[in-house]
Amino acid sequence: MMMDEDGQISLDFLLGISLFLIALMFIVQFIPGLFIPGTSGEGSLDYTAYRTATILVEDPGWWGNSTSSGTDWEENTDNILRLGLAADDDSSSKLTNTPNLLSKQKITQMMMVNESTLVERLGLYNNVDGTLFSYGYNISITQNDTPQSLNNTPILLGETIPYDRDVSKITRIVLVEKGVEAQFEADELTINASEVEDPILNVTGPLNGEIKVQISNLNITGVDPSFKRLMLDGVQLNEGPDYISHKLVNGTMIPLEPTGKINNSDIVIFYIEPGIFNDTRTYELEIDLKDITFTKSGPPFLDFNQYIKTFYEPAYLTVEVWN
Amino acid sequence: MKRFFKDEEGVSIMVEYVLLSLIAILFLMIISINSDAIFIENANDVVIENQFSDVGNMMSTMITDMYVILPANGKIEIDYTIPAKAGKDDYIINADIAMSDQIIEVISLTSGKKVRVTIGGIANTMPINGTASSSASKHVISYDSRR
Amino acid sequence: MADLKKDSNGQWIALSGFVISLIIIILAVMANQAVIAGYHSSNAALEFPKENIRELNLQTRDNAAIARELAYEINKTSNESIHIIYDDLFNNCSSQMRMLYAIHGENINVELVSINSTTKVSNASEIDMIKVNITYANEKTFYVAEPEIIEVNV
Amino acid sequence: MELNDRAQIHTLEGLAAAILMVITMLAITQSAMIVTPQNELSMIVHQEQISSDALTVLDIAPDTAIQYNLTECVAGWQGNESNVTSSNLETLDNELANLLPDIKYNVDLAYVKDGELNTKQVIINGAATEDAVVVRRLVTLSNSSVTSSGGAWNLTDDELMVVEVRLTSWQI
Repeated sequence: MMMDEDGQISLDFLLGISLFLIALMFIVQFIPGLFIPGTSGEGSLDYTAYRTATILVEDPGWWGNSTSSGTDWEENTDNILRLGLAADDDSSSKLTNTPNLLSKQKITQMMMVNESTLVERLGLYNNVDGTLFSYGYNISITQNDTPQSLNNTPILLGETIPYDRDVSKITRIVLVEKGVEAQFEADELTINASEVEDPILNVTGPLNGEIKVQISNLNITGVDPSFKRLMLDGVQLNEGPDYISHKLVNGTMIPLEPTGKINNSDIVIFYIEPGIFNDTRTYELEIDLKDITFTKSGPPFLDFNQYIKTFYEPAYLTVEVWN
Repeated sequence: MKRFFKDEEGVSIMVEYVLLSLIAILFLMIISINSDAIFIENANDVVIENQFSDVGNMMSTMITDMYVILPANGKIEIDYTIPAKAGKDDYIINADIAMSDQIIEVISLTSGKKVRVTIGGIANTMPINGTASSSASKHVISYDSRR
Repeated sequence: MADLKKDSNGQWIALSGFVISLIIIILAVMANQAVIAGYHSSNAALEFPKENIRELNLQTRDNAAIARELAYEINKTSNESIHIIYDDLFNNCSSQMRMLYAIHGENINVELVSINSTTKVSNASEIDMIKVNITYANEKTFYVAEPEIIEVNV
Repeated sequence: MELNDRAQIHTLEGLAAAILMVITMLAITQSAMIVTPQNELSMIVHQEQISSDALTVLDIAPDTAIQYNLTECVAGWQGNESNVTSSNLETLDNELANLLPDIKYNVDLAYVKDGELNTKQVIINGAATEDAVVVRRLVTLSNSSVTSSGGAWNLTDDELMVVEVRLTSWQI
């Protein structure tokens, strides 16, 4: 009777369920964390990125040794205690009144800080029982999705972002110092008496960073008021690689074509690329215009450096961290 | 009665029942012996680690955010809430080693398990110290420039 | 039982029922834990009114500078002392800020302490250093700066 | 109990089912879906941070950074409330759109006039979603800043007005 084949189905079931239960227990026991989502690292990385970005953007940093300290760590790079990029006009107080406004010198110095100092000062590591494991990180300042350059080096720190890993990312909007700018009224500009359409500026180098020249209230005297070229010490600069010209018409920027007419309400703007005024000497920058005249004659020509102000542009600071 | 012993109709059911019960009992025994390890300890460990790192990150983030607005003369006080237990452990938050190591530690009182969270260089400028126990009824971080 | 032993199909139904209920239980447990993970650190960042406190401080600085400029202007045509004019302007700004913060359940107070670095009560036309007491309180946070020193003669 | 080769298919079926179940469970437990609640919170943190950055940057911008800073934008307000199709602070709208790509936002102004609190909608880009965040920033206007920006705040010469710029933003 026991050999009745009907019963085997039940035995199969018994065998099956015991096998299954054994397999299940095996899996549960040998893969810890299987039934708990996420690992502890993931959540903490979001806030590691958050804190790093907060310190970089909202804090001017700190340096100190036994005798003195301050926020001007960019000038005391041997004793950096904390890295922060916010510009600060009073280096003795700990905070800045201009969060989100980044100092160029601080960014330059941060690029030169060595890897281990950077990781340690920004807290980009995990401390497991006293042993340090540094996180992978990538810090960049971008405009229109391209890294900003500073002295011809892109502002980009850390490693390339792995695509096979979860990356915690935070983006902050900041203002970065791009270079210097000077705004002129047309009647302030000086000319050589013989060439009334070509104002000349004396520019004293070295000036690194971008240079923005802005001229308003132009005096139109002919039928084809237009821009011809920029000359540096008698040598023509190239539109494109050396500079870009624009006119500002009612608040909108329009590229300044050589044939395009300039109205007297327009503001003419030149962006001169970094590296043109690199040497320590005085350059003569000549702006060749047509049918636009100036009255004040030199030499001495107008000193560009007396008019300069730092100029900033919005950019994105991105911090990415991974395990 | 004789008929009762001779009748073999129910045997296979009987055997099946016995076997099934045996397996079920065996399974129950294994589970009950290991249940603590499988379902509580492992899970507890992961939960503790998650919670500790959460709490540690909360402290560190709060201190960072607080630091960037510290008044030159004045004070800040922040009330915060943390879970009284992580998993089934009481724990303490220890910030006393922040000055030297730039870390905040969250330690379990029962198992000694700990998670450390970094604070990016703030402790150099602002002295950070103190411990907080999860079972306390009120938790405050305070900073006073005049002390 | 007698039917079951002959029918090999139903067993799988029973087994899958068992497995599915197991999975549901596990999922429920996991969903609960997932909500917990990262909750406190997110709250720290969301609840702490960092920007509001900083804005209170920075806007007070702005107000101090704007009020100074306007006080000089008004003083030219008014026979009030510049000290009183400045006081009025600044306190007016402060009470407006107080109302604007109050809608968000935040209780603030900005109080002018002194407007000059050299003499305590100033009738002098030179306003250089302004001291104010700033307090901020919401349910969880208390901030006080007393005094906050603002240099305005720049 | 004698061995026979019947019912073999059941064993295979059992094996297949077991594998299927293990795979299902692995798929469920390893999927990112489960950690979503946490990511959602940190998304909101990020959202709030970047929105407040946008206002901060506009507010602190020196003359040489952005053409019209927050104060100038607000000072130029003509006093009209916005409806769904038009925004009344176009410069501010453009600047915010530049700074916050992929983010939609509405802007309200709140101010105290004659002891009364006024709230006006000035930029409307849609209905805010449930996870929208609100950030705010204050600007102080005087008659001279209003006049130079061509606004219609109607301030007297000895009056200062504190205006709250309230930005409600959400992810598209």
